[in-house]
Amino acid sequence: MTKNFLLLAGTAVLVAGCAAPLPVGERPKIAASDLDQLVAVSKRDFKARGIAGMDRLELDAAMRACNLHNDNPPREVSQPLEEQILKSIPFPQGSLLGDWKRGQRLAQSGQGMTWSDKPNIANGGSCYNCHQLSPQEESFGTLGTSLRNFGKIRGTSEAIQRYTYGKIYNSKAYNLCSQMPRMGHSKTLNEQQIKDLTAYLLDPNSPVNK
Amino acid sequence: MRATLGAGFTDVRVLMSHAMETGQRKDASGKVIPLHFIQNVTAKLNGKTVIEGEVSQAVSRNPVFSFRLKGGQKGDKLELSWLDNTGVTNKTDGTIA
Amino acid sequence: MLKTLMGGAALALAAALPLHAQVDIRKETQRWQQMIAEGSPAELFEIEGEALWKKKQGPKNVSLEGCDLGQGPGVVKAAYAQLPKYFADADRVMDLETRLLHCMTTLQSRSPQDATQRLYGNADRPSEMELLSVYIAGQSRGVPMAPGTRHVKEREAFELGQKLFFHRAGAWDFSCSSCHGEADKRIRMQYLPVMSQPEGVRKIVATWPSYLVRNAQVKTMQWRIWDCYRQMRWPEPVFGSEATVAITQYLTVTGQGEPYAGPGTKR
Amino acid sequence: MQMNRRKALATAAAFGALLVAGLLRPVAAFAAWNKGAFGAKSAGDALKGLGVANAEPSAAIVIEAPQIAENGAVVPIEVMSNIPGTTALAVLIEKNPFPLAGRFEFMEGALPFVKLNVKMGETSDVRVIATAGGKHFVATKEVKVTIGGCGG
Repeated sequence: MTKNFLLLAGTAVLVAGCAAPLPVGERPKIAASDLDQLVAVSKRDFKARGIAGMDRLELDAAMRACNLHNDNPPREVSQPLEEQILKSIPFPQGSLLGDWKRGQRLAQSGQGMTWSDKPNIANGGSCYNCHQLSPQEESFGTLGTSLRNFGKIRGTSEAIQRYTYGKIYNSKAYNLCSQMPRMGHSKTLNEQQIKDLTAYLLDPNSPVNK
Repeated sequence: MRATLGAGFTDVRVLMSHAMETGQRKDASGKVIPLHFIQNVTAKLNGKTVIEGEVSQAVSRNPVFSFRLKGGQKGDKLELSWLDNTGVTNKTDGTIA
Repeated sequence: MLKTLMGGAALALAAALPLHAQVDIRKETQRWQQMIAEGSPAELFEIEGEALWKKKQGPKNVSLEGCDLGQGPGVVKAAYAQLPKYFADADRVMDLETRLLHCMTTLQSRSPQDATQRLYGNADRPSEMELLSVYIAGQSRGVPMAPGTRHVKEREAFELGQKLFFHRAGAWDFSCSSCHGEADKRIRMQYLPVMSQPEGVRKIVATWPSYLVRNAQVKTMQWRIWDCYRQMRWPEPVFGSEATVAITQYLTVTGQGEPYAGPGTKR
Repeated sequence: MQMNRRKALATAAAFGALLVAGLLRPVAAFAAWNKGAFGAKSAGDALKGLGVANAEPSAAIVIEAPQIAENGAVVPIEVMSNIPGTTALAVLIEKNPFPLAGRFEFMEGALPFVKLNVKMGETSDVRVIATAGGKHFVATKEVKVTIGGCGG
């Protein structure tokens, strides 16, 4: 597949006369063949470095579907995948609420998972990069929704704990093409860390809910 | 250095290449990089000192200063010099354009 | 040191009154951006870059002054504003950095290893690539950005870049669009330009390469893309690869027409 | 040092300005650096070191600085005094480990104006002292230093 594409690219010719305007500002439609091309190009033009291996360029069923449908796949595509992903989340037994204070530090830290990070550093959750949480932290991103009063609004029932833990572990279980990284699935955060973040979001004593 | 006539004054902008080390930074091997910064900046107009500045390590790396001189005429001679904490000194001359 | 600075910032903010109530964050950060651009030391690096452009190097002991950046051998005036473009001698689309590498390995007969051994410099010693790039880019000040769009390969590069821009992969499933796809969004307190739209990307392509105040370094567009992919948790893009040039081509074509106003000064 | 001199000279050349070779000049050509004031760890001690007491608040000191800096490595600060007879301006960053960042004396021929870039470790008041006719005046402005980008 890779070879094929490369050969094709090698046979280009000059455009004669005036060419149609390039589709500036548009979002391109991605066919299955385009996706194969993009995977091939990324495997050719990127290289493994440090902890960032080439396996990161492989697309699983979820990311394939999102890339093919501009992050908006039809329900018949997304629903079975979401159900499948939800079943794959290894929910721990018992309470899912860890220590909100540790969770706060995780929410603040944006480190980990890049090729310049050492393998055994403590990864952060990068939460504040995209979300508002505690009113005391003014430097928060807005790519994600505000999580201010997350637990105050929802309570701490078992169902809410499961949803919160599951969403952090693998956001794609609830919204296939969510832009939020799959923190547990990608092995960015471990079980205890996700519990701590769940507590940060739900614990009534957490500044998120004050 | 760039010196241009403004509305009733001459704008003088000067760039300096200097690390302005705070003495708190560490190099790749973990060794503390010693304090190294410009301490004095002097501006002279036609040979006469018009500004004498003293600065600290808080000035940013590769310092950029702007000053304003009264009046000033095209062709007037400007001289900017600095001295750092290790005794290194440097001088730039220019004319008002 | 930088890390310490940032840690301190978080604590200080925590103690302050609600910032959103007091000031227009967007307006004030733009004012900071404008003020650092006015007091920019980027020119210091242009001068060093010019000296390197004229420095005789390599087995043939020749300078890069005979390098054809697209406007004829040795022409640096307005060359950067017309890149990326297709080069017949290499039969591919090249951005500035890729073309400079080409000239180092052909004109100067340097080995690819020699030319690429230190692509990214540091505050104490910028790389040859970085210094050359700021010098050459500076020679396009005021010239509207006009990358090549007529050759089939230039068009293919645009289309590949456009698709790559939206392609999600990496450990965190990010594409360029994850952060640069929606208007008025921020990471932490920094507003993100929408790079897929002309109004979002025009000023961006017209100000790289740039001096970054956070580490006191001059950096090129290749670096910008490389560091984005690092933070996207992808593997490392190969310097000057077709994919990186395609993204630059896509962004530059999208932002074409903007008079070049760099080398810029950025956070 | 060689490098520095070459860069400074080349800069002058780039703007078509006349240039003269840099010379190693005797230290005596510069005023003594006020070690006491610059080495002070509080703004109060720094002011003592400068001999400033009872500075009077003045709206005639104009501090032009962004209210938010996305990075503390470069915070541009422009200071101007409209107080007649101003002969000196001092800039202090209250929360820096060594608050005094700079002090400038303006002789006949210079306007009491300076623009410089400073490092700020954290959100802080910027305090400016103007000296005119042997009296001292003060104005302050807060600059918030924030976390930008992907959290470092």
